[in-house]
Amino acid sequence: MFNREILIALAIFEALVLGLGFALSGNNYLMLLAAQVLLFAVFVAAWNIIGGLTGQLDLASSAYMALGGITTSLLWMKLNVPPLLGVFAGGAVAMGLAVLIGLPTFRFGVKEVWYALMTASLVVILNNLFRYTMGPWDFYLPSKWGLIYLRPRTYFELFLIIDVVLVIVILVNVYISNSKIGYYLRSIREDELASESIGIDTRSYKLRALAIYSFITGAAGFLQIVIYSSFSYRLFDTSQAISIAIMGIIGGLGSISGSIASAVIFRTLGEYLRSSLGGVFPGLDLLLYGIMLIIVGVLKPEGLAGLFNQIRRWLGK
Amino acid sequence: MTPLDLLVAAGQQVIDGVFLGLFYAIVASGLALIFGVMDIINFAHGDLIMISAYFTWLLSMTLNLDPLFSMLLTLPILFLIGLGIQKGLINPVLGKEPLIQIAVTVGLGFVLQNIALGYFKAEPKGYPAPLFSGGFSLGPFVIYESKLVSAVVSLVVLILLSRFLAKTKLGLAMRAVTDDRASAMLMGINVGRVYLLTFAIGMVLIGVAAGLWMEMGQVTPYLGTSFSLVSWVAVALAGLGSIQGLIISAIIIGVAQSLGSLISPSIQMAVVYLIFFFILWFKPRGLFARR
Amino acid sequence: MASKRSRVPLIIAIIVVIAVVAAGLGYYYYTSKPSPAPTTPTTPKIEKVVIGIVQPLTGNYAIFGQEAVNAAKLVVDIINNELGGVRSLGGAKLDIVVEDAGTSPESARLATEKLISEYHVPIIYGAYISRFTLAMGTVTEQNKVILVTDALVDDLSQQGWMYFFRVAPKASSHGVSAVDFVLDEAKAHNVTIRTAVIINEDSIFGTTVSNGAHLELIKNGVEVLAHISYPYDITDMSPIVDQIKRLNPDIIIAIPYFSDGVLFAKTAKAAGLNPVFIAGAGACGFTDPDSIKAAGDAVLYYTNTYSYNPAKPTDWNQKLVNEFETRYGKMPTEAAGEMFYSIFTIYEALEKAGQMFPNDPLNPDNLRQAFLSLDLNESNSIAAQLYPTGRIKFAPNGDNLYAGTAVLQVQLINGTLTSVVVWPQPQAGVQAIFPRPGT
Amino acid sequence: MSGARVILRVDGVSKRFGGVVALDNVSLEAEEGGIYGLIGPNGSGKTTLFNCITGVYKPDKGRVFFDGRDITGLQPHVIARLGVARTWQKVRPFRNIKVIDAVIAGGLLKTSSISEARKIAEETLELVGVAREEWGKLGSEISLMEHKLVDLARAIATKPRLLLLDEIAAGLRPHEQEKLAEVIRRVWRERGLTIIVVEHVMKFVMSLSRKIFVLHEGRLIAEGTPEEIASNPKVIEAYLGIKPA
Repeated sequence: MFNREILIALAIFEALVLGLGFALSGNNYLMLLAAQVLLFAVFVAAWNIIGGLTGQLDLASSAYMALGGITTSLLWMKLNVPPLLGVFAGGAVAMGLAVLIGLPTFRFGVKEVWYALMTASLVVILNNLFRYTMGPWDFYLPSKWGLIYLRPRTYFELFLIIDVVLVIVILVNVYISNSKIGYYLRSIREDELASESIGIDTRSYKLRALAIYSFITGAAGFLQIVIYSSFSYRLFDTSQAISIAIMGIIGGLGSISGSIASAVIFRTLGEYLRSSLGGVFPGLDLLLYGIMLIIVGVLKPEGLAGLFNQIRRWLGK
Repeated sequence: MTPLDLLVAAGQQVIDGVFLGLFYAIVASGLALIFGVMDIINFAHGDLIMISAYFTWLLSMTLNLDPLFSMLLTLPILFLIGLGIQKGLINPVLGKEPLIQIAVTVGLGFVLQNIALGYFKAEPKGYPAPLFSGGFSLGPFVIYESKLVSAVVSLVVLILLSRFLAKTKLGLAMRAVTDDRASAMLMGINVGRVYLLTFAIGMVLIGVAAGLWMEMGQVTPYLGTSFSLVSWVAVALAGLGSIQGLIISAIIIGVAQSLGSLISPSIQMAVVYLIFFFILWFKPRGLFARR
Repeated sequence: MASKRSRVPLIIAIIVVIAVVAAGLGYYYYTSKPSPAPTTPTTPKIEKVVIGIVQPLTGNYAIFGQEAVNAAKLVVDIINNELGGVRSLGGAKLDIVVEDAGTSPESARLATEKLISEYHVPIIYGAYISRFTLAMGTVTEQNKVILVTDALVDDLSQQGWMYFFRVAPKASSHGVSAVDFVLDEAKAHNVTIRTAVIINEDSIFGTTVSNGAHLELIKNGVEVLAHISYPYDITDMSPIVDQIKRLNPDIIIAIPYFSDGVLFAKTAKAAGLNPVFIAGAGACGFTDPDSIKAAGDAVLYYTNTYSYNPAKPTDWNQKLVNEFETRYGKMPTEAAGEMFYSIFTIYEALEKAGQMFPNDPLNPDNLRQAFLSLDLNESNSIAAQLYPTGRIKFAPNGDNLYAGTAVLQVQLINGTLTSVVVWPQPQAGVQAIFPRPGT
Repeated sequence: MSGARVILRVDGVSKRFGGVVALDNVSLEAEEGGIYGLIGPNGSGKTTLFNCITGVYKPDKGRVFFDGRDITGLQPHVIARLGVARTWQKVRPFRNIKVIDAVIAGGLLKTSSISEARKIAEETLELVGVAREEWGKLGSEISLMEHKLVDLARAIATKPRLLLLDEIAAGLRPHEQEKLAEVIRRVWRERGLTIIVVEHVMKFVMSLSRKIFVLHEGRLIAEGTPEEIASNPKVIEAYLGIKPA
């Protein structure tokens, strides 16, 4: 499962992340940014399971994130369930919804753009329904801090928590990728009919991928709420879901290193552009972001992973 | 409310919904055509409408011309722009994975939105006194001239489009490509040329939708998002290959949205998407698919 | 499989990680313990005071943020060049650093952290949208930075924040003012108002304003036939207008955003909707120059409550309006107006802090004292000359005790549609047109 | 060959699409260990029959029995698990996975261990004659012929008892077709499985099969040895005007 190269790569990655974390720990701004970047990487890495490995263009990441996060928060606020436990319930609720969507969807072979649109409209539907029931208000987390609430006082500790989650998600990805389910999911991504004919129960495997992805996203959703320290129906955000999928695509489908790299690079770059150019030229950051998407899409569809491979080959020769 | 009141209320919403639906049909037609013929997943559709609406507005204001007429001037320009976009952006991603197409078109959407924001700023732009801005009563119902006109114009354009697809050589070629790309190539159809013209014609339809919108409302850089998903929902309901199907689907959406607002305007779009959701659940090929 | 191969590189990698962790932890605990963020420069001579400005410069609200930033630049230039900076601080100049609030509370919060971490600003102004401001407030409180806001939602002053001030009138008072204005005029014109319909876009702001209006209507014995919320990006207003038409209320209180306001006015006109009066509250979509341009005479006779009175006949207000128009080619609207009086209030607070605490004027607690001790009126302050009610004094929760709005109405003056102030004191030569002609 | 047990029995299968009858009451039997040909002009229903056997389509009428068990209407992956493997007329290219990984996915049907599946995949690739240096290439980097071989290897890696090859030679040059026929014969010899080859290139089938079925317009019009088929007037009539191979 976890061969030497992968473990070493992960160790080096962690050394970099932690080293960076310590170096930045004096600067609240950069620390908060780093925590957000890592959390974004968590969502993209989770998406990689359904989008990258399985090839289902899922645009409902923010729905699972919001649903899981809100569930965890409400369990804490109403029933006093500490979020350290509550996140599992949050993940389970998100997974429940996902499976409910996945069962009929995968039976009828809803694919490609239709699956994308179906999941995108799921976000809109939940957004509207939650707005209808919660109203426009923001709901604040209780003023309690501590590890069992997954709510540390400093950004640095939050960064460490998110880093742990990221490592877990990476390990899950690696595990899946190198085991039977991973081979099957990649086969499904390439061709569902051919996969069926070699004995793969495509519907069941797609459901499994969806369940794992939605569980992780739902459980990690609470961390997003911790960063906001409040929640509202606005967490069901179409553009957030789209950008998570896009990061996964740019990273290179199915490549865990690529998707994490693209999450980190693009999220950091986006913040840099917002803060350095947003005030001077409104919208320039998003404009450049769009141009980059086009360039990557047109010229380098294998994404960053393709670039990595090219560099690797070039170094090898 | 008495039952009669309720009936009148519902009747009014159905009338509004049908007009809205016919407008949605023209909004979605460009997407349906491009998606059908070229199999391109275009997430920038709404943003193309948005940018075309700015064109219309600009012409209307500088020439002091009603959007319905200035629209006619924008159409040839949009045709040319369509050729350009197809050559530069769409051609390279033809036949690529859907995800890549989505990435590129989402990128195009970002670019268009922020060019509009930079150039036109965020204020809504509208033509202050369109020709058809009044209304009249029909029994207990109100008829909005602008909506009536947009419904009629879009119906006429769609009928023309359907004639074009059925009668002209190019139209037949486009249909052949929609039905079976491989056979169309074997039949000697120049698929590349068909694609080019399809996108350009799609842009013209987008221009018509934008012009009609400027007769009714205002444009902001973020108008596109309102139209993108609705267009896709219409295409999903209709399935590919039938303009009548598209019109009926769009009317279903318009009426659903309009009736949904009786419950609460805040969730009217949720009603539309719920219908979409269930259709995909149970009839993933759409209601009127030909293939 | 891997287990049979050499483990040496793996062990090395693990050692590297542990070393980094250990070194980092040591560094972290060594450096982080005594670190109250130094917001006050220790040098006695203050060259300049940097004010952080967080405004939405992208996204749907960019229009307001852009105008506010323009206004800030103008005001700061005037303070520095014409008033000689903050005199009690030895003529220290004001400087502004602008950050885009982006499109989410997340980015607003990042922007705030950046201003504090990298510019050590003592005062931040922002961020128009209440959700963004809430996210900022948790940061500014923690870091003891003064937050002056142009976000109007009532909640903000109910968070128990110490370093929070709001000169502008809060949201619910917009709703109250709109109702009071209509009922005042109705009384003056002997019109009886029995029924009303409220419509609002369903953001926190729209909902808060509309709730204020709702309560005020009930208090005055007006029956609210319907209270309809809708999303601000609505593209079809006719279902709502149809519904109002069937209910046939005496008045409509509308709290739209921008595009939806124009859309409502156009649709209402087409439907022939003509109640006794249509009053907007916090409704830029009715009276702002850009919406008049887009809506044409559809918005004729519509009114709107305004956090700022551009027609206020005080010297300083006329001067600012003129200079704004000369520099940017358009009338200042609410976003600019709030910036005008808020920056001048900050300026007066800085003057006060220099007088009260000459040794440490920028200490957050001293600054807070200076803000709280302000009592401004039109004769002693520029800020008050710019404010609709002409008085500014802060309650302990940071709200202006004398907050109030003006009411603007779109009228046809010399053949052009113009917004004029009609309430509480109409501007020279103008009167509210009430009820709507033709009713 | 006679006397062996029947592994596949198709019993009166019909399938229509809209108004078009694709299969009309087709019945045939295949004995274990045999190698069969299924021929017929374009559109005669060969692929439809394969699809009915492998569960891609559900027949409107009739039943399919595999090894005595009724498999009519089962899902494709269930049928594959029972031991029916197939290849596809149009190559279904995998672009973004490696040759070896594609075949491993096939091998995983009978084992959950990646290393065992890898062993199976390596044996199979060697059996069908894909050069070792091709194994690490991505699907987008190999030739059509190689794709056909990998497709075949992937099917064989599932360790099937019945292998259905749907126009596997289509699009190949004559010398490649010969090579492919040789590979198929080798697989048949070494693995002892039952093979049915669909083809409209008659020469390819004739050289391979012991027994041939002929479909025309959805009906089975003849069956017999290659020599019998070649002289059958019905078959000649059906093929007249069509490309004589």
